[in-house]
Amino acid sequence: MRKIYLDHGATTPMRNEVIDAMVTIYREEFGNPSSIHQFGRSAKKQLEDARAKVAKAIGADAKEIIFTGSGTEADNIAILGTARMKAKQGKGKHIITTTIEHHAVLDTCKLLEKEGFEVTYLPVDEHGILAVQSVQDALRDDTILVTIMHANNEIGSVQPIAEIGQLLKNHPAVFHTDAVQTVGKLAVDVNELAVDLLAISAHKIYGPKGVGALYVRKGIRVEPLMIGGGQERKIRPSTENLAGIVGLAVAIDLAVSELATESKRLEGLRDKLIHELLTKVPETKLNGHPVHRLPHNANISFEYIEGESLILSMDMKGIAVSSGSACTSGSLDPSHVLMAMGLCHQTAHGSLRMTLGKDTTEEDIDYVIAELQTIVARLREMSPVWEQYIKSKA
Amino acid sequence: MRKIYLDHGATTPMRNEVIDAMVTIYREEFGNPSSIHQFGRSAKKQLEDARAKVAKAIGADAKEIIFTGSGTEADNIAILGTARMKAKQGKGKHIITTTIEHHAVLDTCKLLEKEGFEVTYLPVDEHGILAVQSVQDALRDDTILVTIMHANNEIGSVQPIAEIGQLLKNHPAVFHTDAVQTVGKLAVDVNELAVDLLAISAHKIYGPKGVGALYVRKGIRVEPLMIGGGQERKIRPSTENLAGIVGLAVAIDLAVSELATESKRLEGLRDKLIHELLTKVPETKLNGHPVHRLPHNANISFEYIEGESLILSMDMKGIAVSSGSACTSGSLDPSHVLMAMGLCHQTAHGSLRMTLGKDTTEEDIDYVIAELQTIVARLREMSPVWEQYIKSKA
Amino acid sequence: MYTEKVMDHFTNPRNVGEIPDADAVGEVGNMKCGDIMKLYLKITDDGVIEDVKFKTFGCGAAIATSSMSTELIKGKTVEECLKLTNSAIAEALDGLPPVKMHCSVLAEEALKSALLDYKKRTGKDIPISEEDLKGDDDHHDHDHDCEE
Ligand SMILES: Cc1ncc(COP(=O)(O)O)c(C=O)c1O
Ligand SMILES: Cc1ncc(COP(=O)(O)O)c(C=O)c1O
Ligand code: FES
Ligand code: FES
Repeated sequence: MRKIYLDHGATTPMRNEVIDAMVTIYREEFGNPSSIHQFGRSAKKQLEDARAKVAKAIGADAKEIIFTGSGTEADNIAILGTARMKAKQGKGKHIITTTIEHHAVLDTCKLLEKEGFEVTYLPVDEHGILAVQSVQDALRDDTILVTIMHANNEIGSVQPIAEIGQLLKNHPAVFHTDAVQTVGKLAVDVNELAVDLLAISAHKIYGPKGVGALYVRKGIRVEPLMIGGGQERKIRPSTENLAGIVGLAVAIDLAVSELATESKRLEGLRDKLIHELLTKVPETKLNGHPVHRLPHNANISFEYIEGESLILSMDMKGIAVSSGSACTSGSLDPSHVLMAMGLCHQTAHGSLRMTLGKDTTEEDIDYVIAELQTIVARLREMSPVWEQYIKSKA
Repeated sequence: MRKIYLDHGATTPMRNEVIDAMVTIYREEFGNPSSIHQFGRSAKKQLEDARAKVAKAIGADAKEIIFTGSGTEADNIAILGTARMKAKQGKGKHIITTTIEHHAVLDTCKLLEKEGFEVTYLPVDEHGILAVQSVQDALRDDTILVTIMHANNEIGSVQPIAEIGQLLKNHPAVFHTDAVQTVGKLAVDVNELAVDLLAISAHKIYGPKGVGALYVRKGIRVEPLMIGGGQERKIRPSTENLAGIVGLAVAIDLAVSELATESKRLEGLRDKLIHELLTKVPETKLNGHPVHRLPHNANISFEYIEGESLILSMDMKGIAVSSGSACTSGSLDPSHVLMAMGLCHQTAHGSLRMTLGKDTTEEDIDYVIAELQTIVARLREMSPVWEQYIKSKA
Repeated sequence: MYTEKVMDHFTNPRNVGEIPDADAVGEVGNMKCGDIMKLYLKITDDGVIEDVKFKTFGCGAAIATSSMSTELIKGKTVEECLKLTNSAIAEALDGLPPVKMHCSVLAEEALKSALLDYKKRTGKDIPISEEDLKGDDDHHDHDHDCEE
């Protein structure tokens, strides 16, 4: 059977170039970068080369990159680290974020509420886009942190980060963006975006799982999450995952260099997928913004059917998709992102996220379009809600 | 030039078996274990197989293993997670540890002191061993956590964890041990040791850097360090580093199966190294316990010379050793472990840690013994302190 | 972490040893990091450093800066030697890691201590006093913030 992976938003396969670079490290550079002997010094050099590469990819200085164990950890250091640092300095306890953040941001903000911080959750419009003005309106003298994701992992909508960054230039609040979904897919430059902190994860760009990075603008200080040795300027102690870090560097370097052509190609495929599904399958609806969206993301609601049975049915045909973020697939709640955009429970439940990748071909897209039509028809035939709807129309 | 790596206490080269297993995952199992489609389910199965293997290696149940991003993180979750959980429950604020813990434990305890916890740092004897009775004496009704390392990373002394575990069976305090240096080198069984929490790191046993595990006994609850998705029972959210986790499982499995023969071999080489150096080089002293020590660890003080110049000189001869833990090599302070054992500044500064590994041969040891004699003689000739000592003897 | 020049002077230190009939001897130590340097000078009547030898107990940077300082002062006048700073010694070695800068202070101070000894022995009017040797502790502060 054909296998079509359309879940690149959840994670991506590793590039061969990344595997090769990592295996070289595994075989030849096993030293601890903190050791002063030749094995250590050689590892240290690899570490700093990787740091320079990652920095370059986002227009930062190498000194501004902190490697972490995941995108989640980068987000947590950014948010908890800023809040706790500012609290220590007595700078205020107000935080601004949105209702559609990834759990690594949203739930961290909720934890801070329990610790005595006050959080404003800004709503988004029906396309999942935040109004710059709403940030302006929510800003207070005691706002210490604004954390807004660059693009959403479920619906792909891209936020006006650069405009918000400009706005915040006149305010002391630290500005963090979760760019886990955008690095390597959209142009990401920390100065153009005018952010102070920015989170990256390697496994979304054909790199290894378990490696992330946090951009920390010069002059910005954060409290560490964990304590130990002096690695990563004490912000992230632990013996460095050198192979993983090199894997991230190779992956980001390749992704950025191919970005222009690849994102155009993905957009073409994505738009075909969206257009054909919306026209060929009745009672469907695109979630997220039609234009300001990630080049590889299609999120569509199929009314009157339930997401899990849709995903399982597609899986039987070899097509891997998801209904939201993978990390909440254990939960039965409908996506908080779709609910925040005003979808009703039922529509939110019947939504599908298809995220394309570098190996996705036009044939794949054609196959998915064809199979989905059959599957949706079959599931609707089984659905009492569909039956009711048809009768109401008759 | 010959290259002899005697710094296995800092980190180890990867085993080929580990690399191969990881590359297979990289190539074939890229799914997100949280995804419900076939790619995700297949990854999930690999994850749970790895968990079972790690659990088996330490006599635990698979449900009791939480994968982390490092040994440091495992220690931090254990200590901060227990302290914060107990504080929330109003159970008391007293913690017991030792003066010779790794920074991941020691500095975390110091942080907790700032957060209002009270920490008792138990001293060790001149061999770096803790008296069981001192734990008994320090225990209070409000003691919530006892954290004592299984074996020390610098001097190799092995603590009487099982006895302390027995003692604590009658006390509600949670018992954590940092077993980063012992897993795969000594028999480690969580029930024999009677611990509630136990930290592991893969890169000390020929596995990958950036992967650790925390054993959490059934019924013990800890607060997470970071917040995000539901992975690892919410104790450690982040998309799982599947390849790294499989690497840890393969490494621990091999280490445990070879433990009996390999530790005997290492002890033989270690004892030869120690014995010849102590007899052939004047004014030397073994640090740590002569018997209750890690099979691969030799830590020797060379009076009247300074550690860094000793390490650099050995490095020029292709021999990699260290003076303490690698993660503090950025610091100029003498090792806190040696100081805690009562060594004076100068003697502590002139100490060398040599940690043997699976590829260390008898020829390596002979070469090191020969080279070290020349190097020590040369450095002493340059040393005004040695000059003074010789004159005082004359 | 060390430059090639540092490693060269560390591996092949110049002018190691003692001068039994030295005209001046300086010894300084910094017990914080446990380093000691002893410097011997042979000085001509018109105040030129004719010969110099050292012994150092210390790290790679301490040994390399000791060695380099002996090269820098050999053949110089006492007055010229007074102007030698630790940063000049470090520079001559193509730099030192920031955490190791204080090690070069050891060499500067050993020299000053020797010159003070020379002043005391000869009664010559050399612009140096005990004050200059107070060993301004700032240099020895061990910065653990790895901010680079
Ligand atoms: C005793 C001990 N605990 C904890 C650690 C930290 O482990 P990791 O480097 O995986 O964070 C180490 C080694 O660095 C260690 O030797
Ligand atoms: C927007 C966003 N932020 C954060 C994360 C977390 O990254 P990681 O899985 O590396 O922890 C993800 C993906 O899981 C994501 O999509
Ligand atoms: S019926 Fe299965 S999730 Fe509701
Ligand atoms: S002289 Fe003290 S560390 Fe170099």
